[in-house]
Amino acid sequence: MLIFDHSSKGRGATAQFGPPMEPASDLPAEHLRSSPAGLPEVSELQVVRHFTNLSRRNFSIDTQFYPLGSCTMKYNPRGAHRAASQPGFLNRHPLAPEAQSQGFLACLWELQEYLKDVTGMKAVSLTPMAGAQGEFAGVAMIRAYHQRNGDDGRTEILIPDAAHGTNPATAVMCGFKVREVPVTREGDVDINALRAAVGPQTAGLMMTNPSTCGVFERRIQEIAGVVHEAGGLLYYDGANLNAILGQVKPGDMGFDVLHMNLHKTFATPHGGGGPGSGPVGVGQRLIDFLPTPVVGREPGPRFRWLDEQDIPHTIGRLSAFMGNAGILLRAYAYARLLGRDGMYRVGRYATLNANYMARQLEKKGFTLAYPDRRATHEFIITLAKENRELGVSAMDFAKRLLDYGFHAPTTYFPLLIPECLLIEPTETECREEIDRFIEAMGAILEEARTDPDLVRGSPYTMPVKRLDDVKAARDLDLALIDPRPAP
Amino acid sequence: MLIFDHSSKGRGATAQFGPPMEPASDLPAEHLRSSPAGLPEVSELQVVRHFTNLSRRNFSIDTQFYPLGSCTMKYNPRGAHRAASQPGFLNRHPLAPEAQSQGFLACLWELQEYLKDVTGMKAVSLTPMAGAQGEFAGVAMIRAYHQRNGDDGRTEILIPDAAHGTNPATAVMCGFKVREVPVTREGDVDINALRAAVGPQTAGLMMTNPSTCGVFERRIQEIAGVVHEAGGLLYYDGANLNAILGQVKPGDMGFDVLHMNLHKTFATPHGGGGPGSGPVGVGQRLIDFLPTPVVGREPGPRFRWLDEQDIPHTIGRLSAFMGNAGILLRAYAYARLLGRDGMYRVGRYATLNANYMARQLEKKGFTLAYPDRRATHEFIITLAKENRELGVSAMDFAKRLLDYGFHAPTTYFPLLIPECLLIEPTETECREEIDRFIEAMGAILEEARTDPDLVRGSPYTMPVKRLDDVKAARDLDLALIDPRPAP
Amino acid sequence: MLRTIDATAKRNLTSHMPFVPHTQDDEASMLNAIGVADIETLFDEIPAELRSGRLLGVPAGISEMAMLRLMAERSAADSSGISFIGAGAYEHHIPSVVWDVASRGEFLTAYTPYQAEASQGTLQLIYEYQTMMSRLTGMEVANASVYDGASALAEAMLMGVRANKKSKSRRILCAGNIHPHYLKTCRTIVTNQQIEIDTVDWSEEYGTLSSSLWREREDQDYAALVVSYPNFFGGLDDVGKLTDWAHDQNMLLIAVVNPMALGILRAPAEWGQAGADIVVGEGQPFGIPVASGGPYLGYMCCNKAIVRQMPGRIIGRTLDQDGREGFTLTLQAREQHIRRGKATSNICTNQGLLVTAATIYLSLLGDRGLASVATECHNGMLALIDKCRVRLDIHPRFSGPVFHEVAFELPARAADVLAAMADQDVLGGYDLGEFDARLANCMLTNVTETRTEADLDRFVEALAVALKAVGC
Amino acid sequence: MLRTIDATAKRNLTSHMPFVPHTQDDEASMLNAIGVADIETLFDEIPAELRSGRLLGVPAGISEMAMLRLMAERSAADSSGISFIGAGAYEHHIPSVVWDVASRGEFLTAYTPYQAEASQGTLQLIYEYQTMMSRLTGMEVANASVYDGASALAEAMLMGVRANKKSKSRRILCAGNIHPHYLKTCRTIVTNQQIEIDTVDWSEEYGTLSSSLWREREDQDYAALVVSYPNFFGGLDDVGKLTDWAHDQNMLLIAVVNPMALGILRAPAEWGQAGADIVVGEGQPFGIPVASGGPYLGYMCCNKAIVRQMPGRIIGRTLDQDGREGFTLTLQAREQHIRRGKATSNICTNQGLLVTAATIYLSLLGDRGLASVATECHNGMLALIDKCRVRLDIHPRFSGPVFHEVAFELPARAADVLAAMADQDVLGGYDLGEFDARLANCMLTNVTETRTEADLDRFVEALAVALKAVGC
Ligand SMILES: Cc1ncc(COP(=O)(O)O)c(C=O)c1O
Ligand SMILES: Cc1ncc(COP(=O)(O)O)c(C=O)c1O
Repeated sequence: MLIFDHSSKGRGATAQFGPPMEPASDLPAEHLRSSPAGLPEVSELQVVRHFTNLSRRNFSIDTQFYPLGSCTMKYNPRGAHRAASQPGFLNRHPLAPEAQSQGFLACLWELQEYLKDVTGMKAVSLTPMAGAQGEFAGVAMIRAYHQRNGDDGRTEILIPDAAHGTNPATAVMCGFKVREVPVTREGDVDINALRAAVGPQTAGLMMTNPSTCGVFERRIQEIAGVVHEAGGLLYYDGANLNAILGQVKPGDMGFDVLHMNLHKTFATPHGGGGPGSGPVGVGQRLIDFLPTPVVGREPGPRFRWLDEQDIPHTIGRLSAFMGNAGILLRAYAYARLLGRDGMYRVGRYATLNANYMARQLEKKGFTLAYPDRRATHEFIITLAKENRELGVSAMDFAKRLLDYGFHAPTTYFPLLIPECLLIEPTETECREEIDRFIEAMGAILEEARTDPDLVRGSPYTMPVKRLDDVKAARDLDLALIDPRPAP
Repeated sequence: MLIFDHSSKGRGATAQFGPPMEPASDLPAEHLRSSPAGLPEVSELQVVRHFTNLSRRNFSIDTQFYPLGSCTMKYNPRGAHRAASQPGFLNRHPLAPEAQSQGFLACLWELQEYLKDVTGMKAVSLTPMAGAQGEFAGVAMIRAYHQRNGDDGRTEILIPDAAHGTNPATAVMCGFKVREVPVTREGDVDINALRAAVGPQTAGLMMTNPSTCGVFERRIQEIAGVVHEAGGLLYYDGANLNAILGQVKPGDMGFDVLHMNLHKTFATPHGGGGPGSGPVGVGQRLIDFLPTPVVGREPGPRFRWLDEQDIPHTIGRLSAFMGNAGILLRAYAYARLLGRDGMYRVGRYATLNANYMARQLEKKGFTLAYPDRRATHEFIITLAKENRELGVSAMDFAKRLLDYGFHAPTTYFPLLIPECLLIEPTETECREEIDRFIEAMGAILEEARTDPDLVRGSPYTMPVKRLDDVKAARDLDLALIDPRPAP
Repeated sequence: MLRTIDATAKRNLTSHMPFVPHTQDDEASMLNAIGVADIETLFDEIPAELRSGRLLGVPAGISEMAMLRLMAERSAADSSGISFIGAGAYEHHIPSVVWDVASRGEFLTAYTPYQAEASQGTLQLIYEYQTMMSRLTGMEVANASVYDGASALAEAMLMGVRANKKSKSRRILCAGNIHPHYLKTCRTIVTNQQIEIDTVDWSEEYGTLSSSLWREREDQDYAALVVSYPNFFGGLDDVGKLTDWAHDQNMLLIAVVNPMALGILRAPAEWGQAGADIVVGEGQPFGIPVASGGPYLGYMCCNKAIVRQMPGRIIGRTLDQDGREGFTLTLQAREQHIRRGKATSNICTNQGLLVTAATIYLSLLGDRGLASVATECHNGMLALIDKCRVRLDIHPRFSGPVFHEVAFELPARAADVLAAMADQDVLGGYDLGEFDARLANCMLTNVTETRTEADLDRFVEALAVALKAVGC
Repeated sequence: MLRTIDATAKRNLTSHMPFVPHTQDDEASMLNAIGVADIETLFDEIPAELRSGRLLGVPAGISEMAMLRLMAERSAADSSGISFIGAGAYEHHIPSVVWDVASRGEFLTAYTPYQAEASQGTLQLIYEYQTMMSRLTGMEVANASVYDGASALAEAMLMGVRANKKSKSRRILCAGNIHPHYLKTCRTIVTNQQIEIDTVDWSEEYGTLSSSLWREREDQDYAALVVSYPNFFGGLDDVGKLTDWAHDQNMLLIAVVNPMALGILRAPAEWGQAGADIVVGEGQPFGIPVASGGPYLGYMCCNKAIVRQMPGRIIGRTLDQDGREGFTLTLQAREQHIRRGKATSNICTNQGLLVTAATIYLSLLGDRGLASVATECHNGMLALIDKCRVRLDIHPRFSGPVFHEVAFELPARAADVLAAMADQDVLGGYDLGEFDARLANCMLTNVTETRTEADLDRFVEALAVALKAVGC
């Protein structure tokens, strides 16, 4: 039932608003609503019950293992959530004077410092509101840099073909053309192809390392050399920074600019689709272009906002205020909880879990996409053989896992690996849980062999069975039309 | 799986405590623990996931209609919960000086005043921690009263046989003998039997009105006369005060002392078995005996604790501090939200819902225990006929309701009505929900006729099927023995 | 806006009914189905002269917004500085997980788990709680809570009288150094059943029970001996000897124990030769805020031999029809809803939600965590004692080990000193003059792991200023 | 206790790993299964010279207790008095239900609902949200959020350029009286695609767009006209005329609307003859705290005709294999994960949790509630204007109706007056001198339903004192 189905004319959660009032008489008639909008009219209990029960129709980290590759579904400490929910933070207006904001600004300034250290960058701006906006800021800075150098012919961004969809989409949003660079069968960027692709039109290269193939790009220094020699800059998609947290710094690999996904690496909850936070870090060359606002520190110490007056070449603002401020506070709290040793462990145990799982799945008979490589924090299996021989696809495996009480791994990404599952266990899952997942995968493989229809028909235990996506896109039903109240 | 099954030696939620330390060297060895207790060793994520998933194995008001008679499962406003969770209340030590407690004391004092008004009593003490403790306080006051009057021969408490189990248990805890008074076929106390039962040995009568039969005791004034004439006092079990909130006051009916269940009438959440709060109210005769502490007000106004110095004949303390203080704050917040008009509506709409449901169930073919009476906030159906003719018991109906997504009504209470269900919809349920319940009852009746085994074998959709209670009591397993760590 | 509290009084009743979902149409059609003209008619069995008028003692309703504003103001009025008061309620760190999870609607708004199949969450949780408490105390069994520590002790006394097979006595011998409110509560409750409580005085030197004193009670036929661990002064009585002596005297040994202390201190099951018989106490230290005094939870443990004398709910593990493990209320024949006048107690609603919090707390802490917290408390206390000694020449009143709470002897009336500290927003402790006139110059001060070095220094400074203020 | 921040640095790493559950045995057996000797070996594909040392810029880890204490201190430092600042973020009452339910683990810790069958909760909720937003604005379709109001407008501009079938222009005409940060954000974003933004000035008398001014832009081939409702000064432009004019000029009309205003003000779909084409804005007023600026949510609505140009996630209702209703992500061919470089936007993670809160908020309020809140805000503003007029002879800078926010003209620099008010713990508003030097003596002040009569009086008094302080 939709919340609208609970609605009854005249009902209401009337502890939440005052008695009916006359509309203000000073407002001209042409500015007044002509009829009620048709929001639900329900009691407070109906609201609580409806949405509580809706929540129970979700999988989540708090209820299930959720090995969604590239998405880093790890434990979101409740303490960080509470820290950011302190009344002083929640009630602070974003435009409150700096004198009334020193606590908040101190957190942000320190977070900038930590992020500089873990990335090996020279400066950080926290304002981007998700990974994709961080990418945007980064690529816009690359554009601004070339422009300021009068280097107008640099119209192309190079991107490995395995890259996340936001990379090419971002490049285009920033007015660039995208040129894809192939990846070798070992999962590395094809350096020869890269050499062939660079040129005076190259504004930069966007890549991530470890790559979306779940392996570490071994020749990263060489790649950086090629791009830099061609006059381009290197962009690091740090969505998966957790893989290398405390192990290796993008700045040391030669990257000029990066974003990181605090909602992944720094464990802020994903909220069923956000909010996130995608700070950008830059090396010396791009420092003048950072998006505003940034937090500065003056002797005292006194913290203050830096804006276009302080960073005259800034690419500008990306939001009305300071990005997803509350997520920054959560990330800060998480950073304090972990500390340097805790961060160091993130990459290590995430990697241990992934390698363990990869090997155990291989022993169960699954095919690793890159069997000769170390897994990083994630790895890929390909079910091309199962699909061919048994007619059971990666999607079928994914759906069947739901019945076993596990969220499915990422399916069909990266696109270049057929019938793949990208699996990321994260460091916060314990060995027993990982073993249970491996057992479930083994059991499904057995089912696929003995009763493939069972797997193809799954899931069976969810609130719905497989949905008709084609119908959804064809008979667009994006908002409930009826019942609507009469004017 | 039990939380202990997730345990692994050396694991821990180590953000929550410091590093291992040497035990204090000043403590003599004979005072030190000899071996670890064997608490679970689990990660923070494991704790969150385990208990989140456990919670999902419960029915609750927030997720289901829960028409449990006498228990008043109505909406628990989240605002009241938030109000009581203000830091000033949560962090206030119970022994903080009065000067640092004026906000808290003001709430309690006002709550005392409201409760006096709604019950028609002269004074209220908030300290009892649940209904049963309120009963205890009330009956202890009756005892103290007779004792102070030198009236030592009053050794008996009269109780209608339909009464809640806490009534006789309380009388015995207070050192009284219990004499039961029968209830007529119409649900009223049998006045002739009462007249025959009273005497110089009568300390008092405990009853509730509306009674546990779900009907209003019409001759309450006469009953009060009989008991008072015999020298006894009248105790009102106000667990179900919600039935008459704003409609009629126990004080006006002739009661001398009462308790009320704030966790029912004042909508504080039941917490899976508490906490509750059972304030007592008294008429003039018992004012000197109130349990301490009570909140007093002096000009200023300044609030202060009244204790045995102020109430020298008090029966004394009932807890280490001030009862279930946080529940009192929730009840106070609820009282403020409702106000006088809101309280008035509680009794009225609870009664409307119950009468509607009773009539509709009757139309579906169910037998009301008291078909010729008005229902109050609750009513009873008896499935004696169904049990006889179809072999389907009240318990079977109750269990089958779970499969339909409804919590079962109270079963087999009051004991004198065979195969009964005591049903209390409460005022916060909307008509549609009540209709759905009626439909479900009708459907089960149909099932009972066509496929009684289906009903008898229910529930089917819960985490477990019917449990072996006999085994539970015979092979007592009250705590997990293994695995226990070696010393 | 400008919604003054009484503006709401003017609301149209039928269009503005917080928490009542009925529309005018609903009401009309429901009345119609019942066959009455109005709601008033549904009350026609109530003698008309009894119908009450408006509740003039109750103010008009206000919105949640106005109510929260009011409550925030009241709460702010009570938010004063830092507290070192313990005396039965202790401010420990509460992991955020505890209440985030315990407040989930499915825990918060469920009833007592009468319908086992629809309450496996709560039931399993209580079983886990019972296991944890029994492991901590070393006893075989725990119940699902009683109201609080004080009433738990009263129930333990009643239980002790019932359970003692070797004595028919209705007298209890109780340590004089237990929490005074516990003693008062017990008197209120047990005297109604003609049970007498005698107390044993404490030693002026150690604060513990002086053996000469309790030896005087030899052979006097008591049903049980009650000892507190730590005692009210934070001190540690010789519980081993006391237990053996009690058993020797055919008394049961009832232990009142701060369960946090059991993170490092000896489990009551291991006291003396045979261990304690009944262990009770206040579970508040396990994840429950001090919150003006409640709700907390009384815990209660014993061995299987006497479990049928235990009051309160008990959960058992059993099997369902398909042989699957499940949990259910058991031994209900002890309880009022089955046994009525013959029940072990009248208790019905207990402290379920607090059990939930305590269970989550103990799961997070584990043995290591509990030991760590208890040790930090203890070390903090030692550090404070040291600071007071070095900087102020202020010393504990009693000799002997303490756990996280100590009676300081002051050169002036504790009431005055505490008032002068409170003026500096430091609540320095509990005035022991209220406990016993002999201790009018003593205050009982507590330190938990939540107190930092800076907090302790603040205490010492406030005490220094206060001592000057009262002329020392 | 006495746990200083760096004490934790000394912790034994393997026994003290917050959030990492591995025991030493786990680690050993897992390494064994992999066939390596240690974790270090798993990183052997990384060139050794790249391995980083310790993160010396990051402090040692601390416990949750210490972290919360630190954060409480920082938050306390920022808790100052009462705020009348609006300017795009408004402090409304948030019913307790909103975050109690939105913070449930199943909402809070789920990912984007890619696996529809295991995400029906979030998916249905978003469908309900889409319905509510489309009904409020009168548009046919809403997406599942973009980042915030400002970035929503930037996306709307890009979408406007793509969707305008009648014009190939890459120029946008934008009202000069929109939020200045919105304008800046749009410039940052759209100029990369060679899109130009021209602004139209506002009337010195009314603060609204002067028709003479925008008439000067006739026939200049813009892709879209952007208007703000209310405008940055709280005023109400003649959106009907503007819409008709824009359509006349083959421009799309992009409306930036405070959705709370729609509780009483006209829905954009009904502006002029044909209504707005794209409606965007900041959803923060719907149950989201001002919280230092975020996370909020940008909302975005349009009609079906151009939905394929809309960025962001969109949920559709469909059927499952058994014909049961269900919800799923749809029109994914617009999105980066399918369309990559050809997507309508690069947006991926959006503001799901805030959508959850807003949906619960709107369910609680309904039409009546929203109208009531909007009216209370409005009446409060009128009352404040009146008080300032009567008591201080202070008047609005502009004539004409306002919604819940007003530009006051002061007899001194607003910056100075505001600073003097802040000294009294009253944040009186936003210094309009920062917006435009012509308004250096003006402050933008907001009143919501959370402000009582007493609050307004406090504002007036603080303003009176401040005016004296700056010498007026
Ligand atoms: C590799 C990679 N890059 C970029 C992104 C985009 O980040 P966001 O969703 O925060 O915009 C993601 C997240 O899905 C990602 O996995
Ligand atoms: C009629 C009646 N009396 C007394 C009680 C006892 O109240 P409590 O459970 O709060 O002790 C109850 C509650 O179950 C009840 O329904």
